[in-house]
Amino acid sequence: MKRYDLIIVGAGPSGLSAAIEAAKRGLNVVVFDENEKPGGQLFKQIHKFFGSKEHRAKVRGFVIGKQLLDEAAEAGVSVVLNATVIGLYQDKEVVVKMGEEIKHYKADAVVIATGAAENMVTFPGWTLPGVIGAGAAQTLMNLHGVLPGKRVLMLGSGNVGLVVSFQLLQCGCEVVALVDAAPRVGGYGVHAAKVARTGVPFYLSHTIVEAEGDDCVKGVTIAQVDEKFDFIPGTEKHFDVDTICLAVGLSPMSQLLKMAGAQMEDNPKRGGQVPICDEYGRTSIPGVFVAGDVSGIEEASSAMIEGRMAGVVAAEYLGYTDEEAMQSELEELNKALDGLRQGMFAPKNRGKAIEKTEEGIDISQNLLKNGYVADDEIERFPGVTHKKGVHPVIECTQNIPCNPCQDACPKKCISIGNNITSLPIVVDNSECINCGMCVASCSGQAIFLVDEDCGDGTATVTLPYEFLPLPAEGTKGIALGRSGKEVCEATVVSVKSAKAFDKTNLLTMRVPKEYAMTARFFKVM
Amino acid sequence: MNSVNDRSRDIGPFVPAPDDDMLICRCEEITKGEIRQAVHDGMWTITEIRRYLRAGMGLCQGQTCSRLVKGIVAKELGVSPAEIEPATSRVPMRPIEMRIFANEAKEDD
Amino acid sequence: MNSNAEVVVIGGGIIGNSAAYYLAKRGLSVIVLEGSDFIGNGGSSRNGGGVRQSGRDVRELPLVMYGIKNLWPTLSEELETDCEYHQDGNLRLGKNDKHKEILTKLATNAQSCGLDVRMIDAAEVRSINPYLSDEVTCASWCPTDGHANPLTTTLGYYKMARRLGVRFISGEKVTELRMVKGKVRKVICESGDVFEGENILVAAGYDSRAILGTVGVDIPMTRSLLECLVTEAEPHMFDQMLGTAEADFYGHQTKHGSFVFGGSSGFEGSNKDNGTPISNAKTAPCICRGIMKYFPDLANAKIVRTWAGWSDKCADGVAVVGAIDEVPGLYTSCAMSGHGFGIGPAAGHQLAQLIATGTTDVDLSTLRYDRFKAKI
Amino acid sequence: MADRIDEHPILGALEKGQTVKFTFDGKEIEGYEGEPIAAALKAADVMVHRYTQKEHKPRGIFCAIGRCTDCVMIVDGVPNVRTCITPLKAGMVVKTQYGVSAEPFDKQ
Repeated sequence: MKRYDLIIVGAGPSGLSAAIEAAKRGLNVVVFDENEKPGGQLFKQIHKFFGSKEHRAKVRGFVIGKQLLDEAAEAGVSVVLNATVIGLYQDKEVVVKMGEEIKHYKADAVVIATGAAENMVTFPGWTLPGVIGAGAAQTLMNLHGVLPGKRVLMLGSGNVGLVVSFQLLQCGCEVVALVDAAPRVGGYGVHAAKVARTGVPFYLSHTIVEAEGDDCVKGVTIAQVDEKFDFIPGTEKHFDVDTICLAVGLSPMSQLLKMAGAQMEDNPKRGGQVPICDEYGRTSIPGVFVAGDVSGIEEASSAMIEGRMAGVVAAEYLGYTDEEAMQSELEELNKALDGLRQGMFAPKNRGKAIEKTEEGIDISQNLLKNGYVADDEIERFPGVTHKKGVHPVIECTQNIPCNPCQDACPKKCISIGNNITSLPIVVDNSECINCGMCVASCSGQAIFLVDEDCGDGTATVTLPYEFLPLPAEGTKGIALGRSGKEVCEATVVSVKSAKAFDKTNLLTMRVPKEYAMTARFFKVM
Repeated sequence: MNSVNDRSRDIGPFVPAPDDDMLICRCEEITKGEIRQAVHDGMWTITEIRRYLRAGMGLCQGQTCSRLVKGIVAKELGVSPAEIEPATSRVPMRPIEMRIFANEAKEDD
Repeated sequence: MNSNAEVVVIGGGIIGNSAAYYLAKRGLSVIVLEGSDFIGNGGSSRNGGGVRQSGRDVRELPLVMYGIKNLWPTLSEELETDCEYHQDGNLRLGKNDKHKEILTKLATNAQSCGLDVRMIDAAEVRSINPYLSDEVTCASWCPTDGHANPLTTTLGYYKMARRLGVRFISGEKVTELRMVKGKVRKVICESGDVFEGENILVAAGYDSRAILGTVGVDIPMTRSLLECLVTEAEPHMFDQMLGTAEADFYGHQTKHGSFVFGGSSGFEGSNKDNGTPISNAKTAPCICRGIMKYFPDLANAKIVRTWAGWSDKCADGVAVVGAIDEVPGLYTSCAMSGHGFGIGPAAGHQLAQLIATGTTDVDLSTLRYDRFKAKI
Repeated sequence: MADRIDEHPILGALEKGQTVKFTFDGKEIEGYEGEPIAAALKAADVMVHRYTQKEHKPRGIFCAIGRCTDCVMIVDGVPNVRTCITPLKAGMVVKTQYGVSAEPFDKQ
């Protein structure tokens, strides 16, 4: 039987990362993935990633996917696609379906990096065509170039629900509402804010009463829920939609491990049924390792580090690296992972209601309830300052591990400091040259360049704009506020697209100066 | 792993609920009411629910409904879902045509 | 909760559950102890669903015929559970003269017990089942055989027994039986729990050997790991139970539309396991190849699940069912040798009668525990 | 093909195979070779892929990655084909699946 040092199941961020580290250390590695394309969910992630440089921050997910593939190829990893691992048997025998046949392989070590599956909720009509998973929406629009629907209601305000809502808007769908039974937005505030300011209403403490339609979805009714998640009569709202998108969490896809006889546990903090493993992914079966969402739901950024860890420990297990070298490498990786596991959204804070930022500032309650920071709340955050001339206004109001903005400014106007989760501040007496790098580099699209008083009664606001068609200079339209409500008329002054902006166009609009601090989106008339 | 589970413990009577006709297992079209009734018939584990009702035994092998079924069974038994052991995972991970499963590549391939 | 009962049944499979049900129906108090976490977790849930008489050893034919005549036809109503019993015959298929010889011998033996089973030619085989490949040249045909759903049948007995007040405890692994004043009485469990029964029925598959051993009774048996698989639902094709002369595969199409097939790689007696009945990478492809030789039309049917189960194989290939006379109060039904499902309702029924009244409708003497004699 | 994204603000113009014709319940539809059958159907506004065995309820795309199997149809005579992961080829005959059959329930 053909034997490899290491067989990896799943060519997503963690699997590829594990493969790269292992192959670099001399292991003979093969990665099997059931999909036609590698990269797992990375190829559906078209937003810029958070984190710092070592986490590939501000690089878009699908680009990271390509980078990982290139690195894997360079390291000599063989990635086999359309290869479905149908079983993990005793003695680490892996049976793979490829084309019209099955193949048996043995491995001295196995890394399971099979990722996660979407959770579902039930409501009358949830089986109607038109009710789809958020992953399905991403697959259709980002991989296959097909609109998932024309009028969509999104259920779920976690990062997936928020990010996919934005993606739907980017490909021209109308998102009629973003609904969550929870009383607070679950995902990053910046993800919520960029959706809210386009005019998508948020309905927290609401959920779906019923999907309507005979053969497919024609409409949906939502209603408010009380603290026991029971509907409050009389609060029903109806929307005409053709698509209902469900983004209600993920569960580890750990079946292969259970099949192989690994000890499992039900761990709600990790998202469900997971193998019992140590911090580096060693399971109860010697030589079988795990990395990524399969061992606990997190972000792709942490999955990559977990993958690298698994690659390193697998290399040590098979004697390709010594224990000392492994320890020092793991220490480094631990630091990187630790960096990501900080802030309000850290795994340790899951489910906790956080009232204040690390700086002691009250969290915007409006952001949590409606998806945007209210105009009267925004001034209390350190990135929001006022001065003459163009200057950055950083509407970053939650502690998340992310710092590309501080490196983006060639004039060092923005500072986060050593603590990666700190809120960015505008450095006193710094000189903004209106280059726009900060706007384009902010993964949360939370930085604006504002000239509050152009001297003629107007102000200019430069905002990140990732929609088509790009409005031409001189286009008249409406400026929308943070809430997505119309605030004033606006005219496009310029639209800048540069390679360094990586598809984030900088749209500058002119508004009456009293709206300088409230106008945050441009809508073509 | 084995834990003593006395199936005579009183879990109260089956009380019909308004959402009993909610479909839970999409593949085999099993409703919430059927699952709840099965618990009262003694099917206290996901494995027994599967064998008795086919919930989670369809084409998707329970990938969509297992979490939902678990929640329903746990609620009916008055325990936390974490205490309910999920069903065993079985080969193949994805449905596979008989002719392909039968077609093992030669050793030297 | 009372830990004493008139009968303590060890093993929550189809035999334990059916015996418990029939005992409770007769008014006896019963406790059932299941070692695993799940009711019906051994061979009862892992077999191919055959309810057959043809191909059986003449020693056990009377018991299985009793069940098919008296119990199976009304079982779904009795258990208020769809047991999916189909009595549409059994085709045991052959492809060559050697197969014909094996099949003819089996048929002749069964006829001597009064069973309607006969050899048929290729044309008649195809008139019964038009989907069979041209390779099939003969078969034995037993029109009163059939199949049922092992999962719902086993759990249906459990449901009804529980409804009649039988106390079931799962995860309760029995380690030892103890004598009290010349009778078997105490049942000691791994958990430390102790149960007492006026009568004790051991129906725990291969584990019965170790349990019976604690009171000095040994039934010569081995266990082998048999494997099955199931396809997705397919359009309805046929209702017969199928087997082959060489036992490459056996199975049927279920009411659901899926096909359940068991089969063999030839390594069943020596396959490795990890302490649980685990599938072997070699077996399912073998079963698939076996099936396709007989049913080319099923080549595109998708396999959705495979599983394995231990079969407790008796040294002489036939079950042990009845009272263990030398240990008063002790009964067993074990070493079922892969025939336990079809025979299960009858075994449970007759054991219940035996325990309750001391008599049986079917003569069980050929299935006695002490029938094993050395070769010379 | 109105439901196609011709140009995406981030992904640009997606690379597609050549245009091919196939039939859905006898009606000719165009799609791109190699894309999932389900994507081609979705772009042509086909929502219902099958009706279920027990309740005869409509189903369509749900997970789009080959897991949930809700989108199965009869493709070239074979039932239960997961259209979301089966590449489209010219001339494919795709039919709504009723239970496990191509025949509507009243004709089964």
